[in-house]
Amino acid sequence: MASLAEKRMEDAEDHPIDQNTEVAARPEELRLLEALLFASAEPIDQATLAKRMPDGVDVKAALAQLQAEYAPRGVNLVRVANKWTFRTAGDLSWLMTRESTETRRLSRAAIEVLAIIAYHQPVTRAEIEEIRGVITSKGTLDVLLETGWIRPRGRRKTPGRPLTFGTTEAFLSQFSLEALGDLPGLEELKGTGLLDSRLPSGFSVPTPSDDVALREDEDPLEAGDNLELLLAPAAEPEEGGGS
Amino acid sequence: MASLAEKRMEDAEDHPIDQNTEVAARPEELRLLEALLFASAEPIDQATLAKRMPDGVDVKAALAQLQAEYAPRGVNLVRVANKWTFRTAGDLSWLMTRESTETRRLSRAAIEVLAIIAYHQPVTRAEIEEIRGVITSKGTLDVLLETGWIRPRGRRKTPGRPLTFGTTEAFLSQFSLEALGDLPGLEELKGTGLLDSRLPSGFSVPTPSDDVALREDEDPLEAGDNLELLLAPAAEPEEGGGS
Amino acid sequence: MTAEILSFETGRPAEITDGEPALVVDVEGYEGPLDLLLTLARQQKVDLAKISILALADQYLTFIEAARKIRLELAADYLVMAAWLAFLKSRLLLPEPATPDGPSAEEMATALANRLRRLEAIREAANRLMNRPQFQRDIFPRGNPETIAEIKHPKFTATLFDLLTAYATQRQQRVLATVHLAKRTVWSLAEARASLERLVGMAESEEWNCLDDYLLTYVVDPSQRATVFASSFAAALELVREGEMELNQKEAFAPLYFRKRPPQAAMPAPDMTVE
Repeated sequence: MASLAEKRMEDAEDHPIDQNTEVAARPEELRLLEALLFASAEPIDQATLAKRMPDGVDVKAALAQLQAEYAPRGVNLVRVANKWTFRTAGDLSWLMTRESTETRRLSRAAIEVLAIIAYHQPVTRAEIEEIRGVITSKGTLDVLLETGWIRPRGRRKTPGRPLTFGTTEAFLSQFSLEALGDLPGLEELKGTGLLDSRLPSGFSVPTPSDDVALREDEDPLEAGDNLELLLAPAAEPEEGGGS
Repeated sequence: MASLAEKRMEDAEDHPIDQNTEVAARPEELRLLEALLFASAEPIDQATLAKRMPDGVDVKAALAQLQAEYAPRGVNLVRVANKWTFRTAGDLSWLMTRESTETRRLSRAAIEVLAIIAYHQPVTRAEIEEIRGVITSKGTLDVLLETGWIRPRGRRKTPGRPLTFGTTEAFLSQFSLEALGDLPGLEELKGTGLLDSRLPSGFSVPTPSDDVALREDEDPLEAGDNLELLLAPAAEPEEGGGS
Repeated sequence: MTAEILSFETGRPAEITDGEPALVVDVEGYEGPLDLLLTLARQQKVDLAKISILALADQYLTFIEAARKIRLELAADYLVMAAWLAFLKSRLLLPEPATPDGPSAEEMATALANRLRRLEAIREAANRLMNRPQFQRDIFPRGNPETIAEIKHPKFTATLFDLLTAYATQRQQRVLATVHLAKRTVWSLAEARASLERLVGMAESEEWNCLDDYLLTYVVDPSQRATVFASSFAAALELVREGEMELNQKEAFAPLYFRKRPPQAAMPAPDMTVE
C-alpha cells in the first residue's frame, strides 16, 4: 500500500479537489438517482429508475458509481431483491437503538405484595394470597421481579415445594432503609396512624428479616430452576390441576 | 511543517468531497451523523444528535461539514426550525412529482392571511382585516388552522381581548425556513416600515416573532378556550350587525 | 399538505390599455375595496408612493358608477369606500381650511397610499413565500425512514410511605373484616333473666343447684361463656333482690348455687352468705 503522503499526492492529481469543480464534474444523474432513492417509500428496481432518468443515462453505471460513493459512508446504497435502496451502514446498527428510561409507578397490587413480602419474608405466594385474601396475578410478581426489589430465596419444605420470596439489597436502597429491621413495627405503625390503635389483641406485625441464610423450613433453589416456568403454573391454576 | 496527521485533518476540512480516496480521512462522526439523520423521518435538533455522538465530537462543526458535503447532491442536509434533516434538493421537484401527496390549493385569501400572520405575528384578526381591507371569513382561518401552519397564541391585552395568531414549526418546515428571520423579503419589508400595522408608518419596525413566549401585550389562552367558539362569532359578522 | 402557488393575477381583468375600465365591473374578482383600489392603482403604472390619489379616487368612483349602471350588487364596503373617496376628493380639491380639525387631506391621501403599499408588499411577500420549494410538494423527506429501536428501561418508583400505607391498609382491612364477621353474640340481661326464671321454675324442689352447671348447658361456644356468665349473674342478683330466688357461695370464686326461694320467710342456709 502506498504511503499516506503518496496517496494524497495521487488524489490531488486524479481528483482536482476544489469543491466547486468537483461538483460540476459529478454527473447530474447521480443527483437524480439519490433524490429518487432517498424519497421512495420502497426499494426501486433499475428499470423503474431508468424510466425516470433523462434519455441516454447509463443507469447501471450510475448506480454502481453511487454505490461506490456511499460505500464508506454512514448510509449505503444497497441492492435488496434486485431493487435499490439506501440503508444505514450495517456496522452502525448500535447507533440505531435508543435507550430510554421511563418512570413507572407500581400498581397498588404490586405495592401490597411487595409490602407483604418485605414484612413476612420468606413468604410463599400462597401465604401472600392468604394475607391479602386475593389471588396474586403472575404479572404482579413479574413486575416486582423486574424491579429487582424481590427475589426468590428458596423453596418451602412443604408439599408442592413452593417458592419463597424475600427482598433484595436494591429494595433497601430504593426505600432508603439501612436494614430491613428499620421497617416500622406494630407500635410505630400505630403511632404514625397508619394502623388503627383499636386493632384486636391478636393482631401482630412480624419483625422482618432478610437474612440470606435459608430458614429451617426452606430448601435452596436448584440450579435448573427457571423462574418463568416456576411462576407460570400458579398463574394458570386451572391448567395445572395438581402437581 | 505540519505533521501528516495534521495535514490530513486540514485536507479533510478543506476538501470533503472525494469519497473514494478521502475515506480514511473522513471523520467517523460524519458517518454517525449521516446515518442518524438519514434514518429519521423527523428533523433532529443538535442537542439530541450530540447525545448520540461519542464524547468530544464537535457536532456543530460536523453538521456544517456534512451540510457542505451534501449541498451539491440530490439530497441536502437542511436546517428547519433549528432542527436538522435530509431532504431532496429543491431544484429536483420536477423529478419528484410522482411522490407528491395530495396537494391542497390554498385560496388567494388564505395565502394572503397566512403571509400577514407570518410577517406580522403576533397579529389579531382585526389587524389582518385592517391590512386586507376586508372581513376574513371563518372558512379561511379554518383552512389555515387545519394546515397546522398557524396557531392561536394568546389574547391581546386590549378591549375585547382578541386572539393573537402566529405561525408554527410546521410552517417553518413547510417552507424550509430555518427561522422566521429567513422569511423572504423580510428585511425589505422592515425597511419600508410597512410592517407596522399602524398608519402612517411609525418609527418602530416590529419584527415578526414566533417565540412561544408571549409578548407584553399578550395574555395566555385560557384552558377553557374553545377555538370553534372563539372563531365563530366574528365569522358571521352579518349577524352581529356591528363593527 | 402543501400550498399551491396561485397567481394574484388569476381571475383579474386584463390590463386596461386606455385607462377606461370598460369590462372591469365584475366585483366578484376582488377581495374588497382595497384590492380593487390596488388594481386600479397599478394601472397608473407609477410607484405607489407617487401615485395620484385624486386620479385613483376618480377611477374608483367611475368603476362604482359603471357597476351601478348595470345594477350590480355592490357590497357595502365598496360603497363606504366610494363615499370616503368622494369626500377625500373634495377635500383635496378645496383649499385647506386655516385650522384643520383632523388630519389634512394630504395626510389622508398619504395614509391611503400607505395602506395600498402595505397590501402590495404583503402580497409580494406571500408570492415569494409560496414560490419557495415546499415540503412534500417540491422537496421530500426520507421515504422509508428506518426505525430507531427504542430500548426502554423502566424505572419503578414507590416510596416508603406507599409501601407502609399499602401494608397497614391491607392488614388492617383483613383483620377488621374478620372481627366484623365473628361479631360475638352478647347475652342481654333480659335474655339471662328469662333463662334463669325458666331454670328456677323448672326446679322441682327447693334444692340448691349449681349455676355454673346450668350455664354450661346453654353455652356451646366457649367464647360466649364470659357474656353469659356476667349477664346471668347480674340477672340472678336482680331475682334475689326481688325475692324470687336465693344464692349462696362458700367462698370467693367458689361455685355459685341457687334455689327457688321457699314460700316461708327467708331461711338462710347455715354458713352461707348471700352475695
